[in-house]
Amino acid sequence: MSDKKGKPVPLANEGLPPGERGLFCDAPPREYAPAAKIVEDFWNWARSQSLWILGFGTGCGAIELRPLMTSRYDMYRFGIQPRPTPRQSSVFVIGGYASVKTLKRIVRSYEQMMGPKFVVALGSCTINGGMYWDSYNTIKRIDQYIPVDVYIAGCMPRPEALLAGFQELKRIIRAGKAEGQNLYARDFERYKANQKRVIKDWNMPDYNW
Amino acid sequence: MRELADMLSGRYGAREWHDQRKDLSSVTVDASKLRDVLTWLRDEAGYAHLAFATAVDEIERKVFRLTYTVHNYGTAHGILVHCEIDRDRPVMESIHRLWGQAWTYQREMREWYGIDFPGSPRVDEEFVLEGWEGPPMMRRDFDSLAYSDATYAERPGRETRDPAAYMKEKLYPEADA
Amino acid sequence: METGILVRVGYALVSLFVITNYGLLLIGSMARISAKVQGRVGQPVWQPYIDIVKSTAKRNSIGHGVMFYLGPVFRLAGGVGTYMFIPAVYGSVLFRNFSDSGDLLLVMYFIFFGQLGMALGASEGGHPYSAIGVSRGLAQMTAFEVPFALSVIAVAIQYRTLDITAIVAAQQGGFWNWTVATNPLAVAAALIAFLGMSMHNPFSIVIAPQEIPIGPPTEYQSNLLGMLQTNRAIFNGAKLVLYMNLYFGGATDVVTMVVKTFLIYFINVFVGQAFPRFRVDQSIRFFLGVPTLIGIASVIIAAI
Amino acid sequence: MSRPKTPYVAPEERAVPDLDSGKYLVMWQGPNHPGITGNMSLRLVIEGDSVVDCETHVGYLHRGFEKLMERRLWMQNFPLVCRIAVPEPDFNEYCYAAALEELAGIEVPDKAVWLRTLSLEMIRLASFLMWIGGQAGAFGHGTIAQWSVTMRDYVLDLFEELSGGRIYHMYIIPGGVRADVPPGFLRHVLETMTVVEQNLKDIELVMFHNAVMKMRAVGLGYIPPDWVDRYGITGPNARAAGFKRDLRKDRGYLAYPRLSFEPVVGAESDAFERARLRLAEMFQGIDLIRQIVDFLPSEGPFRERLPNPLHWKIPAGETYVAAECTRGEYGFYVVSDGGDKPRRVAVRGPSYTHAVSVMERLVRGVNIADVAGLMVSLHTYPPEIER
Repeated sequence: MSDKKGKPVPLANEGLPPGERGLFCDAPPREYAPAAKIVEDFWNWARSQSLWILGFGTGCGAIELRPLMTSRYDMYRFGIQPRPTPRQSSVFVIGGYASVKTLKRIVRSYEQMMGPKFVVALGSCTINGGMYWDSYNTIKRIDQYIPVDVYIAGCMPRPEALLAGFQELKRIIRAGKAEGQNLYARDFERYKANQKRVIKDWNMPDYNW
Repeated sequence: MRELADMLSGRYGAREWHDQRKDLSSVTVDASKLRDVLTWLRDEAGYAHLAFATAVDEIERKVFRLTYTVHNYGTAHGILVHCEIDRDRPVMESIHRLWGQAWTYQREMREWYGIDFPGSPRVDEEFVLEGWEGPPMMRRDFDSLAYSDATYAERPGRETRDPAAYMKEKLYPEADA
Repeated sequence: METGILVRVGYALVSLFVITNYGLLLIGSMARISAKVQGRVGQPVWQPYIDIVKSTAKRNSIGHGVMFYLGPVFRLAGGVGTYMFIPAVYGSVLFRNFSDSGDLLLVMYFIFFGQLGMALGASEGGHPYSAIGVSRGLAQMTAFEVPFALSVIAVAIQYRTLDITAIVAAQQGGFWNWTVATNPLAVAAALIAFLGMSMHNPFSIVIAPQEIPIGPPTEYQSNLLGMLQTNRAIFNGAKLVLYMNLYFGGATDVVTMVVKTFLIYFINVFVGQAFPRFRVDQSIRFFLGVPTLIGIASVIIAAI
Repeated sequence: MSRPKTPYVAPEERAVPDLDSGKYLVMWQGPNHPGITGNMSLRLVIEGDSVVDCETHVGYLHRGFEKLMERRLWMQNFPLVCRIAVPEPDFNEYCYAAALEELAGIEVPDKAVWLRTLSLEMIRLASFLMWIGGQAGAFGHGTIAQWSVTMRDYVLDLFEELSGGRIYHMYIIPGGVRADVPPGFLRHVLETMTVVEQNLKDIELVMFHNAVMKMRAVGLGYIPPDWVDRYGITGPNARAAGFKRDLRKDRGYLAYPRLSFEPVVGAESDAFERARLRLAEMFQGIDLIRQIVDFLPSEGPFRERLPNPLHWKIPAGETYVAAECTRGEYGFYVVSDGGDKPRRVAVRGPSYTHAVSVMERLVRGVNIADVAGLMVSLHTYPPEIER
């Protein structure tokens, strides 16, 4: 916030002051080839059975995560549990509409997550803007900015729908199709361009993990 | 209520007293007298609770109409105090010393309508928006849909219809014929 | 003492393998018991295994310097070291570990060695929550150290030795020889310290998700996190075995060990589900109050 | 137990700490933080373990409701308003509907009045159940959150039966309510109330007779009584400071004048007192729901006929309708210029004062461990700040 009024912050990490260079990565993300078939299958099974959700309630969909965590729907049964830090979590649940201000945090949190990472987007508003199609502050398609694995439609999706969505995510992971991290690395330029088009005061480094 | 209305008009030249309900009235004062009126209402008349403050864009008359809502818990009566300021030079006196929460409302009006409140804390900081480059977005001449279409990518396949025409077409197709 | 050193190393590895699995299953089953208190079904018992495999299977990982990598290594070394110098099952060759080489003071040193190593590593991560978590952890550690140390002193005075095997040997022969029967005050002080040591509520101030999510391990990810999770299982097992040996008469076979340690760990869950979390100053004040007095009393009783 | 009070900091005296001195640490709490309610962030300046300065940053959930409403027909706005405050959408619906009825001069049938009251009381209970889980969770007691959120789910089941929606009910529409009670519904309400009451007693036992909880919450976030008017504090936060202010009594809207209840008033004004007061209000809410079920007329219309909503024009005018929600005074200020769309709709959420100005003052001198608990004890909800 403080550097907003001052000089424009250089975008690429080469321009960072020397003191801050060490805080950020200085290489663009790269794609990771999957391991040998049988190993990767086993790992994918483990990944699908241990989904750690980043505890970041980005929108009103977060209110249905509470019942999901608690005893009525109990997502722990399926190996899903919340995790407060992006470094350790593997699933990012976009809880509905994302305002531009939140999108900035979403991008940052997403990039800080360790791969393979998965994104579940809740609600109609992440798919095509939903109810806020003419709002000046909410984006309409979240998949323009980060890769999305599963959409759960509804306003808002019920906990049962969320559970079904997570089962679908597990199926995708086990089939080895949830390669959001590699997609992001492959189309890094495009995603960054999209993000910068929307986030007008881009005051963070490009590689911020 | 009558005597309060008389008192306000006598002391501060308030006008257009209107009783909307038995527990809600509205009154209009000059912008230069607003702080005095609010101070008097707060300290002398028992209207100690500021419920909210907001602005309405009267683009046709080229003014912003500000509304300060004060409430008296003793008599369970609220007053909407209005004042009007020029839309082209929107500057208003700050009341952040009267109520501890007033500065947030003023910050909001500064960002949403572009009304300046000199001296109000953090009034020039962004409030809910970040990196906003367009005009103050709650003004009537800001078109939200055009901005949204120009800025945010849309997923193809979404159609927007006029509800009246669509209903007519779907439910009463014979009405046209 | 006639077994060769290589055979003993092999035995120790087997013993380590057993305690790792036992620790993981213990964590899993305790999570399930907590879930029952909360009216849930809870995660599968084998969930900790999957979590570790998943953490290890992460594709990329971020480092913050040499110390950052060494943090989990120190932690794991602390866990393994603690376990290696405790006889897990009294009289068993397989589960003897290296208990004849060190004594109680060495084990106590290892318990805190891991914490200190983690403190160095986590601070390197640069996250403010890590730093706060580390300072909280060290502060609380010094606090619960006092009743625990007093209790250990009482035990040492009582049995006139610091050798864990000798302490276990002295407690054989029925319930009335256990420390819990001969010096209950020492056990009380030690169990309260144990609550702090295992960081369940109300002493979960180090990882406190609602306050400093989640303390020292905030920046740890991927295989480093997997290492921390493995250590958690070993370290828990080691502490439980130590407590069993010191206060509950040790175990002569694996089944007794499992039953006793399970019940000791159960106290944690029992307390943890019923209380909120202390603030850090309240926690320190708590440990330096009644538990310390109990510890002093136990030393006096043991001395006279 | 003695109650130490947090030191009083005069509101205007905001000493800006010298960040370059190296004595302080700037820490962001939120938006990605489990200890924050909703999606907002606090910029804390801490010295050692205590907070020296705090700035709130809101706007992560700004959707521009008030602008969108100006672009939609009066009736099209109706599905929009409930989305402003997610845990208790019914207060939005009621305030908006009541403002429209007042401007358009529509009388609501008696049965609709009772059903509206029932809906508001049920959502009040649900919201409080969510809150008590959050309050216990903020102090690290996850068990209570597990119990109470499930109880809330049972109340949401009732809403599903009544309106078809779990979170967003869109039940209170201008002119009345959207549907009559389904058969057997009232029996389900009473059964659920029995279950919830039983569970609340358990929660009271575990949470309010808990030594550690008392150590944490007693004396935390003391609001001096003279702040109440100065900062526009309303609802349970004001009542815990000793003010007998409850819009249900003061304004006497809906069926509340016909129900027998007394506002719960506290005195100590700290986090523990506020929690206890809200618990008492939950028991009171259960009692009110039972009264409403008793009084609910079985016959009669539940909705007034409205003009064609696509061409509905409302006469020019302005009004401000407030209701007592769980957090305090919830109000809608509606201005009509005589057209088919509103000229201006402004929402007054109680969190506007509680989460921004009051929070910034109260948090000074508080241990960082208590920031989350303090924030939850004010019962704030960000979407109604930024809309």
